[in-house]
Parts: sequence; structure tokens; C-alpha cells
Amino acid sequence: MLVLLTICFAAALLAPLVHRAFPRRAGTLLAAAPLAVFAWLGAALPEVMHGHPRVEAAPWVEGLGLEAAFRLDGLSMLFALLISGIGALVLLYTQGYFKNHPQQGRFLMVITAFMASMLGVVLADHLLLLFIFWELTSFTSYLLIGFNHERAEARQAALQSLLVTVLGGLFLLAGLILLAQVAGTWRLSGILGQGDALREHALYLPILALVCIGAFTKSAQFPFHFWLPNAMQAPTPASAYLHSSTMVKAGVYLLARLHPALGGTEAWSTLLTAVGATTFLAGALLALGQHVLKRLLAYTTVSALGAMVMLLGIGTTDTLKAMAGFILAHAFYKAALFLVAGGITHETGGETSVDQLGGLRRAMPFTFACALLAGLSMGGFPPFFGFVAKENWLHAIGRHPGLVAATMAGGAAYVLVGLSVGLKPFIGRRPEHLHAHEIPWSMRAGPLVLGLGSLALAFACGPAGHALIGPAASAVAGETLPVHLHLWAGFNPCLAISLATLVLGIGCYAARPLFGRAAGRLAPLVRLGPDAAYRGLLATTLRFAGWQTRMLQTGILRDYIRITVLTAVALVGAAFLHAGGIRGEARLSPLSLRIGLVSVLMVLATFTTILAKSRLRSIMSLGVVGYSMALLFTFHGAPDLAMTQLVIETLTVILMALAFHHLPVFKHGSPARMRAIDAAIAIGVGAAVTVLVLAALHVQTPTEVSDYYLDHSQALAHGRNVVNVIIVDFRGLDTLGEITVMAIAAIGAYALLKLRPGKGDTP
Amino acid sequence: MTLLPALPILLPLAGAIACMLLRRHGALQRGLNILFSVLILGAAVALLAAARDGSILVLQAGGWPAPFGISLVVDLLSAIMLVLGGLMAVAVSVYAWFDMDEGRMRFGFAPLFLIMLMGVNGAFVAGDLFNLYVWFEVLLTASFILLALGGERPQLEGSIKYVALNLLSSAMFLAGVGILYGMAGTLNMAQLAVAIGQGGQGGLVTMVAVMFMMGFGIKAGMFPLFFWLPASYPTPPAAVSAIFSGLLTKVGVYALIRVFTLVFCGDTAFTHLLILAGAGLTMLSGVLGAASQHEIRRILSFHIVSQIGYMVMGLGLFTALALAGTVFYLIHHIVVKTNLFLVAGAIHRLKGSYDLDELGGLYRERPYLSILFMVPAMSLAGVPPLSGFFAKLVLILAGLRAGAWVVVSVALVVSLLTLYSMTKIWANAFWAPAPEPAASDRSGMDRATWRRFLLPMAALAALTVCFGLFAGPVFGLAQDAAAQLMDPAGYIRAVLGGQ
Amino acid sequence: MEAVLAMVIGTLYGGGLYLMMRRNLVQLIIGLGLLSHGANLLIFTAGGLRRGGAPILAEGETHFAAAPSDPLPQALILTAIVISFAVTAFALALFLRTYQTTGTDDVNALKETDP
Amino acid sequence: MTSIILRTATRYMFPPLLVFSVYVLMRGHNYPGGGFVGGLFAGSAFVLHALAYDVASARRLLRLDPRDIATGGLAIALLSGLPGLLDGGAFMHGIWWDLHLPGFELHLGTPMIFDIGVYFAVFGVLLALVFALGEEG
Repeated sequence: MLVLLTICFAAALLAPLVHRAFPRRAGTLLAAAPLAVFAWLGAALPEVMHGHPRVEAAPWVEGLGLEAAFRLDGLSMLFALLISGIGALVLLYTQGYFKNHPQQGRFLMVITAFMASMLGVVLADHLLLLFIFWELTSFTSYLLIGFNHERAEARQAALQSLLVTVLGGLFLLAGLILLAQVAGTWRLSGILGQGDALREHALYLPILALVCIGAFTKSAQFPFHFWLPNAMQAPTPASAYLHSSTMVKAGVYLLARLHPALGGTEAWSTLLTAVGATTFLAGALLALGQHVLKRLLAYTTVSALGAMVMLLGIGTTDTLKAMAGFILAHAFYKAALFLVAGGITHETGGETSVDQLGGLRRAMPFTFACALLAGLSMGGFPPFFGFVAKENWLHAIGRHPGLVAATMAGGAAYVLVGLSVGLKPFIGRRPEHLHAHEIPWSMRAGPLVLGLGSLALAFACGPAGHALIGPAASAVAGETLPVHLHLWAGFNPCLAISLATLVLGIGCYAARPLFGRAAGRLAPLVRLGPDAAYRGLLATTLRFAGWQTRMLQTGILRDYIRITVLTAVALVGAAFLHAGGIRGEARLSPLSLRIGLVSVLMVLATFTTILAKSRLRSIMSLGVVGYSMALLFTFHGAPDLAMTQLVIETLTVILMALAFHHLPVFKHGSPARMRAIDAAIAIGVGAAVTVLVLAALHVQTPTEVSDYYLDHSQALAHGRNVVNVIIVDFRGLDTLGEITVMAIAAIGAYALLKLRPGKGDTP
Repeated sequence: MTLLPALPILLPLAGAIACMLLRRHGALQRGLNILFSVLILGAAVALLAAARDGSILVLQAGGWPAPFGISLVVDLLSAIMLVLGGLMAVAVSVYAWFDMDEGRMRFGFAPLFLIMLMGVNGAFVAGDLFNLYVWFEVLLTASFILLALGGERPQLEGSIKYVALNLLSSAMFLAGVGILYGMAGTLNMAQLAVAIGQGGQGGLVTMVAVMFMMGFGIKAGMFPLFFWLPASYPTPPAAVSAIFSGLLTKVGVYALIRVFTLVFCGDTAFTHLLILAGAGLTMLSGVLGAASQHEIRRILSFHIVSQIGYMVMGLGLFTALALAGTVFYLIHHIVVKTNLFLVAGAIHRLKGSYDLDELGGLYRERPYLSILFMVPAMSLAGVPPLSGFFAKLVLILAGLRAGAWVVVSVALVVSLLTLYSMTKIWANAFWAPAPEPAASDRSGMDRATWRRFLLPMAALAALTVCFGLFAGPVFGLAQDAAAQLMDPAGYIRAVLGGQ
Repeated sequence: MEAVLAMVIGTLYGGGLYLMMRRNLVQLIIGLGLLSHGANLLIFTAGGLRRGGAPILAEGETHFAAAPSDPLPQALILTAIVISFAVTAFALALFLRTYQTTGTDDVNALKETDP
Repeated sequence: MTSIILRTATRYMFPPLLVFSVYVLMRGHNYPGGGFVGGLFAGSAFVLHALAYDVASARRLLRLDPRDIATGGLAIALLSGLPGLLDGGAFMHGIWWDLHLPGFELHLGTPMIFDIGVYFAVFGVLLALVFALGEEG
């Protein structure tokens, strides 16, 4: 499986080159990659459907326990077949859809990369690996949604979907790490067997919540559903692929995958059923008022995803089977309808509104046929697979009145949308301005295969149930579940409900304009919706970011120094308190008059420097401080230091005088309050430093190192001036660094004064 | 081993001397700059090869035994940092070959660049605290001048803040060194570790530790000490920003790691908690700063701050895994950040601006440049399977294992905001149409030159991808380095020799 | 005696920082100068003030008769003095150049590079 | 007025200062002094000259660009670390030679050569700084 993924990613990388070499055949050529995967999966199907998953693993990052581990069981098989199969069709479709588009190569690259990532999600047997692919799908979908990047709406929608799904991804990551920690393994196959231990662990609820947030954002569950309709800014092939049949189902896949480990508790079923049912109904309701083709489809996708989560949440063996069946049915009809919608828009020169479409049956008979097949399947009309799935679903939820009512309401909306997209554009009178052609050959394979598939699966529902749905449901349930599907199950209450739903749906379809007007009236309410919350949150965050940055990064150096110094004082003070003061005996030498006098001189000179109003005075008093230092050095047996300090101080004064000669007198004063604050800070620093020095004096300095110098300077280093020997020999490396600093400081000062922007360059 | 550990210091010095003597020959200096960068990289690789098996290389300068002379010590962390420094030096010197103007070249860009590397490398190998101070001064002085070289007004303003705050940091560092010497009578870090490990000074050690935390924290750009960074990094030429962004703050982080794993690890409940808190605030504050900016290099500069938080977080958690995460993060970040600044420079070269409002249309016009931006940008944001993802993953993993919920939550939120700012640059400069369609190319380069100009960026981007795809060996290296750090006894034994 | 010197060091640090927080560039650099004096004196004091002679052997002797003052802090301070001289000189050039370019020595006016 | 006094003083001070700086350098290993102070004294001689006359005249007197002198000093210091390697020692390992010259014996070692490098580096740096600042305005 690693090989398959590598092939797909390689295909993605090569896509622009393939497109450059064969501009008209790129999609077809690239479709070879998913077709190979599809064929391989088909070959593995017999084994997998009998409960023998294919497993492989290779080490990747051993230090983290990350392995390239894959596992193909019934659930993965169902998803992988859809991803590779529909992927191939979408690539073919893209070739026609983006004919002569300059950036077709890039689109093919990204969508192929997406396909590979999605395959990775459903095949991964390692939590981290799964997460890696999961994030990759978010990222590639960002690029796909923003494909029409010169439109601001597309960029915003791309950003929105990215932020929402990645935010969820972060929750998911935390959840997965905790899950692995509790289970003691990263491998899914290992975790799934530990359901009981996991469910009783103290971290169960946090894990559940974190994982669910991740899955809900990805699968557009309420209240995170808003990004999906906005994501319709993506080109239609991407919408058909990502936003109907694959990526948005990743969340459902994940929850289903983890069902044996996390499912079956009260919390699980309450959370999933509630969120799923809300999403199901809200999506259906919101779909009613739409008139843009893709948005109609998008909202019903939201609704369908909700239904899947709801069925998963109920969690009986029957609902799990129903869910698996519904996933299959939905993938077929929804992808087909998206492709049809794309075809219509493409061939009518950009018309997207159902209300503006009509009478296209003559111009686009082929499209009409495909659309009708898929639309009827969506509506749940017999004899389509949508009907079979719906029957199965109704059977699974039994007699629960609330669920039945919800299903009927939702089902009616599906009828409306199915007919609106599958029927409405083709019948009736053609508006005069509307001109259309049939879609080109290259775009036909997708709608045809998927549309006919919706019909064919219904007649082959027995084998399909046996080979695909059963194994998938078994994997979700964690036990073997036989599935027997029938197109005709005889007269039973389910059939009656189903038919009633159809009637209701047709009624709704007839009353479609009514919904549109109602939606128009309710539009202001959208401002209270989660989409607005998202925008508000983003704006608030950015405002806060701006505020804190203005507060901190004021641009005024003095503020920076103040904050830095205050932090230092606070931290040293905290450490002092933490240490509980100073302990031990101070080693102090007796007072000496001359040193005392020099100290007083230094303090006085320092204050003169601080208070000086003129440059010259401050330079001079700084010089006095320096000369006093030299005196101190002399008193303490440091003639080298004293000499150096003396010369350096003189030279410093000369340099300062040379430089400040050009600067004006001090004219920028500060208000008294500011000066007081600064003085307080300065006193704090002075106190802190004093305390530090005093504290250091409480420790007896070991003299091993300096004794070594004193003892060996003459014998080993041939010098009697120990300080000089240290400088040029014992610690010569310091000196090497030091003269380097000097040399570059000189070069720097020189360059700074001589090199001016825009002037000549004579060094 | 009589010379090798000193080569990362001596080679740049030799190169700088050569460049200073040839200061009238701009072209020659450009070549020498690259040549010596390659040599430095070679020496670093040799050191890494020698240290890979876990042995610690020690050079006692002048042949004086430790702790009396100055020890140069190369453990795995040092070797890794040296190699990264060498790599960045090569990439940036090649970039500068194309981009640095003749005036700056003749007034010492090349020698200053090399001397800065000398200081950086010296800091990485110093086994002596005062020697570390000297190397800090070397790299700081060189960076002061590189920052101001050219004398444009923003450069000068940025330099003043940079100089003042970094000198303040040096004063704190120096005070810490003085007090530490007063307590322990030695400057050799290994012996300091022994002396302080024997205890007896208690609280004073913690106070000194805080002094070092401040000194290095300023240099690393931690909250709330990072002001100088966003004020100055966006001002000099692109090559200078790039090498700064890659290496300078990282020397601060390296120094923090060194002293807080070797010398100050007696009171971790206080010091390392402080570091951890600082890490969280640094991440958050930096990323918020970035989110509020509208100029590429400012965004990137604030992101340096934010990323420093991640690196320091590993040190604050102070477990083997967390330190491995820090090391991995360093490896990742140095490559990616340098690359982003180089790409920003290329954009500026092309469009004459760093301002997102004035940029646009690059995705349509320059697909290769787009990829070269996208790869490091997404790596920085932590998109798998690039290096940044693993770097963040390890730290988050370590944080969760250590039960540090708060800082892990912050790290997660910050990574989302990082993604936000990277997509902001992407959406505005690359995706959005150019505000004025006329100005297309100001680079003054023909196609072939432009391709060569992009070469260092492509190499660094490839490196990022490799660090992600082959994260196994890289992380293995980081783990070994972390294991060495967690066991200071090995370091002490290697330096002091079996005492 | 050390207690007195500790206070002198505190004064130098505090005074240096106070000057660095003023608005004139000249005061900024003079503050830096005080700060480096403070740091040097701190090393000198913390290293232990031994009231001995200079650590220089008289000609013909092989050992110090009485313990001289500690040579190592002296070497460190020598290095620090020279480094701070070089850095100060560079800073002078920088500030001079800034004044010439911006026409002001008011630190508060130098805020263009920040957001 | 002051300038005349200064010039006269400089004329008399200049040669002794230079000689004294070399003296301080050479005896630094055994007595107070050394490359730092020596270099500073030597530089001071030229600083004095620059103050008394002007920078241009001091530059003429020096002939070499002070940055080259500093670089040369740096090079000497760097090279002085290498002979120790030939001896099998570490970088900067000290090597000492006893030179028996007619008349007197010289005890010369690489650390002293290093100190000479320091002397020139400090000398050059000081002059580069003073000249650059002095030429402003």
C-alpha cells in the first residue's frame, strides 16, 4: 500500500510535467494512477470481504514510534474504492473542464495529491500516520478551494475551510496522542481491541470530545458546517470530489473507524446522535431555500454527513449497516450531480442559478440522462440505489417516531434537491438568453458511470451488500455482520414511509419558489449564525493581536529598556524570595580610608554624570568615574588594569569629545513623573545588584585555578607577569576574540561614517 | 583533535583577514566568502562525523589542562549547530554573491559576515563561560555593524535599539559570570557544574541562574525581552536578515540549553518552570505580533519570536523527549527561517517591496518562487510531512506526557495562528492579483541568473522536505544529542578527564 | 570594604540604567559607559579583594612569598575593558551617523521601524 | 595658542612615546605592560599628532591604512597559534626558543609573538577609530 501511495504522490508531482508534455491527455494519463489502485483493491476484495484484512508496516521515525503502517479492511476498502474510482473519473472530467486552462497542470497536481492523501487517511493503521494524511487533505483542499485565486471570495473561503479544519485537526491531534497514550500503542488495529479498557479510563471523555471536534469540523457537522457551502468557490471537479464523496467523509470515516474503541457509551451515542440529527435537519432545511446549483448540493451534503453521524451514533448493528449503505449511495449520486452541475455551468457560459435554467433537454440530452439518474437516486425513487439505501435506513431506525419524522423531512428535501438539479434545468421553457451545448466527451465518463452506477447498484444490491457494505459495517461494529439487501423487500411499513416521503418531496418541489422567498426573509438571521461567529472571532483575535503589539512594541527604546529592566528586577527578586534570603558567613575585608574616599568620589561622579545638563560635563564626570576605577585597581594590586584603564579612559574622553562635538545640547527632557518612575526602576536595579554582590561575598571563592596560574606562570609559561601570561597564553583564545571585536568595531565605525546610501564607494 | 574543534573559529577568522586585506576587490571577496563558508561547513561536518558516535571532542587551547586553560568542547548538540551554521553560511553567501551591493561589499560585508560566523561557532564550541561571553561579543559586534552597514535610516534606527538592548544583555551576562566566578572560582563550565552540583550556595545559584536567563533570554528574543528583534531584523539587506534570523537568536537558545542542562539544573522546579512560562508567553506574544503585521519581513520577524518559544518550551519541560524536540526544532527552524527570509528577499528583488499591499500576482508569474515560498512557509506552520510538523509534534507529545496542559494548548493555538499568517502572505503576495499590473520585474537579472539566484533557496527547501520525509535519522540525531544533554556527567568527564 | 564597593556597583548600574532611559542619544551612550564600569567593578569585587601585591613575580623568584591579588579577574576585566571600549567607539559612530541622517538625537523620535 | 603648545609638545613626545610603547610591549611578559597597553601608547602618539595638527597629516605620517595594520596584527596573532600544532600540541600551544645572539640572549616564544599581534591590532584599531571620527566635520 505504501507503493500505491508513493505512485499516487509521484503522479501528483509529475502532473505539471505531464500536462506540459501532453496538454490534451494529461487527465487521462494521470487517471492511470487511481485506476491502478482501484484494480489492486479489486484484486484484494475477495480476501478482505471474508474478513482477512491486508496489513503492512515499515518503520519511519523510530524515535517517535511512527511507522508507515497500513491496513485494508472492509471499511477502508469501501472508502478506498470510492476514492480511487471517483478519483479516476474526476481526473478525466478535469481534462475537459479545464481545457486550455493555463493552470490545469497545477490543478491536476493538487487534486492528485489530495487523492493520495485521502487514500492515506483511510488506509493508515497508525494514528499519527492517519493524522499526517488528514492534515494533508486539509492543506490540499485549501489549494483547491482557492484555485480561482484572483477572486477574493475564493481566497477567503479557502482560508476559512483551512482554519476550521486545521483547528479541528489540532484537537484531533491532542485526542489521538492521548488515545495512544492510554492504549499504549499507536496502531489502530491494537487500539480497536481495547475498547473496554478505553471506555473506562479517566481520560475517555476528553479523548472522545477532542476526537469528535476533529471529526465534526472535517465532516462539516453543526455548528462547524458553515465552511462547506462557502467552499463551493472551488472548481466543480474539486467540489464533486472533495466536498461530496471523499474529504468531508473523512470525519465520518474516523468516527466509524474508532467506533469499536470509543463507541457504545452513553456519551458517544448522545453526542453523535444529537449533533448528527441537528446537522441532518439543519442541512436539509437550509438546502430548501437555495437556488445556486452547487449550494443546493452542498447543503444536502452537510445534511447527509449529519445523517451518517446520526446513524453511527445510534449504533445498533442495523444502523451501522444503513450507514455503510448510505455512504455508498451518497457518493455515487452526489458526485454525479456535482459533475452534472459543473457541466451545466460550464456549457451555459457560467449560469449557476436553478431559477435561471430550463429547457436544456434538447441541447444537453446526455447530461439530462445522467442528471436524471442521479437525481432520482438522490430523491430515493425506486429502482435506484438511493431507494435501497433509504429502505435500509428506515428499517434500521425502526419505529422511533422522532427519527422517522426527521427522516421523512430530510428525505423530502433530498427529493426537492434531486429534482431541482436532476430535472429542473432540463425541462420547461428555455430562457432566451440561455445558450448551451452538450458537454464534451472527456467530461462524460464521470456522470455516466456514476449515474448508471446508481441504477446498476440497485439491481446488484445483493452482491454489493455482501462484498462492500457488509464488510464495512462489520469493521465498524467490530463483529461480523451479514448484509442482505433487496431492491424489493415486499410491502412493509418502510415502503409506506418511503413513498410518503416521495410524495411529500414532490410537493415541496412544486412549492419551491415559496421556500426561496422564505429564505430571503430569513436571510438576516444568518448574521447570527456560526459563519458570523467565525468572522467575529477572527476579527477579535486580530484586533487583540494588534492591540497587544502596539502596547508592547511601541517603537520607543526607553520603554523597551524599562520593561527589560523591570523584568530583570522582578525575576531576580523572585529568585531571592524563592531562595529565602542569603545564608552563610560574609568574607569582608576591613574598611580602608583611601578606598572609602575613592568610593565616595565615584558615587559623586556618577550622580554628577546623571544630573549633568551639558555634554561636556557628563563626559568629564564619566572620565572621573573611570579614573577612580584605575585608582581602585592600583590599590588592589592590579597595575596592568590601572594602566590600561587610565589610557582607555583618556582615549574614550577624546573619542566622545570628537563625536559629541557634532551633537546638540541635551534638549529633550522628560516630565517629572517619568523621571520619578525611572529613578524608582534604577534604584531597584541598584539594590538588586548590590544584594547580588553581597550574596556572592557570602561564599568563599575556591582558589584552585588562580593558584595554578600563580604557581606555574614562571615555570610553564615563561612569564612573571601572571596577568599578562593569562592574557596571551593561558586564556589567549579570549584575547584572540577580543582583538577581533576591536578590529571589526574599527572597520564598522569606519564603514558607518564613510559609506552613505547613494554615495560613491571608495574604501 | 589538536585543531579540528578550533577550525570553526579559525577558518572564518582567516577568511575575514583575507577579505579585509583585499577590501578593494569586491568580486574576489564574494568568492572568498563562499569559499570559506564551504570550508567551515566541511569542518563542521567532520566534527559531526566525529561526534556522531556519542563521543565528546575536547580541545584544550594552548595545551593547558582544564579548568586552567580554555576548553573547546564539541558534543552532539554543538556539532549539529555547527553544521547548521555552516549550511546557512553557504546558502546566504551564495545569495549575497548575487544580491549584495558593491558598496557594502567594499566596506566589509564579507569579513563581517565571516567574523559573525566565527562568533557564532565560537559560542557553539565554548566550554568556558567567559570565553562564551567573548564569542557573544564577537558575534554581536559583527551583527551590529552588519545591521547598520549601508546607513539607511531604518537600519540606523533598528540598530540603535538592537545595540542598546543587546549591550544591556551583555552587562547582565557579564555580571552573572563575575558572580559565578566569585562563588566557584572557575569559569570552566564542566567544573562549574561540579562545583555547583556539590551545593552549599543554594539560593544564590538560583539568583545567578536568573541573571543568565535574562542575559540569554534577551539574545534569544524571549517574552518580554524581544523588542529589539522586530525593530531591527526587517531593516538590513535580505542576506543579512536571513543569516540573522537563522543563527543569532538560536545562539541565545543554545546558550540557554547549555547552561540550563549543564550548570543550573539543581533547582529545576523554579528555574525550568520559569522558562516554561516564558516559553508559552513568547509563543503567544510573538504569533499575535505576527498576525498584526502587514509586511513580510515583519511577519517573519515576529514569527522568530514565536518559534523561539517552542524551542525553549522543550528546555522548560526538561525531559529527554522534550529536549530532543528542542534540538529537532532548532534544526528545522534554522533551515526554514533562513529560507523564508531569502525568499522574501527574492520577492523584494522582484517587486521592490515587502509590503503585502503592494505585492500580488506572484503565483501566476513565478510558479517556482511560489513553491519555494510554500514549502518553508508550510513547514513553519507545521503542515505534515514537512520538518516543522515533526518538530511541533515531538514537543506536543512531550508536553502531554509531562502533563503540561496549558503550554500544550498554547502551542496548538499558536500553530494555528502561524498557519494563518503564512496563508496571509501567500494569499496577498502570491494569490491575489497585483495591485498595479505594470510593474513586473525589477530584479535586473536574466532568466539563467535568476535560476541560479534561486538555487540556495531551492536547496534549503529540499532540505526541509528531506528533514520531514526522513525524519527518522534526523530525530535519532536529536535524541542522541538530548540524551547527552540529560547526562552532564559525560560532558564533565570528557572535559575534566575522569575526575 | 566590600559592602561599600557593592553599593558603588549598585550605584553604577542604577545610574547607568537611569541614563539609558533618558531621551538623548548622548545620555544613552554615557549610561552604557557607567554600566560597563559597574560590570567590571562587579567582577573585581565578586572575585574577592585580596589585599596583596600585584601578581607579578620579582626577578629571580619562583614562588610568591605572600599571596598576591587574584590575577584571573584582572585578566577578565582587561578583556572586558577593551571590548567595551571598542563597542563604545562603534556606538559613538553609530549615534553620530544616526544624528546626521535623522537630524535628531531624541530617542523617542526613532520609532519608524516599529509597527 | 593651545595648538602651538600642543604641537611643540607633540614634536617632543612623539618619538619617545613610540619607543616607550615598544618597551612596554616587550617587557609585558614579566612586568606590567604588554600588547594592549603598548598598542594604546603607540596609538596615542598618533592621536596626539592628529589633535595637534590634523587627521590628514597624521595619516600621512602613518603611511599605512590603520585598518591594514589592525588586520596585520590579527593575522600575526592567528599565525602565532599555529607553530604549536607542528610540535604536536594544541592550537596556541606555546613554543619557546632561546636565541643566542652575539651580545645578549633572547627568550622568545609564540605567546610573545601573539602579544605583538595584539599590539598592532590595538594600534591599528585605535587609529582607525580616531581618524574616522576626527574626519567627521
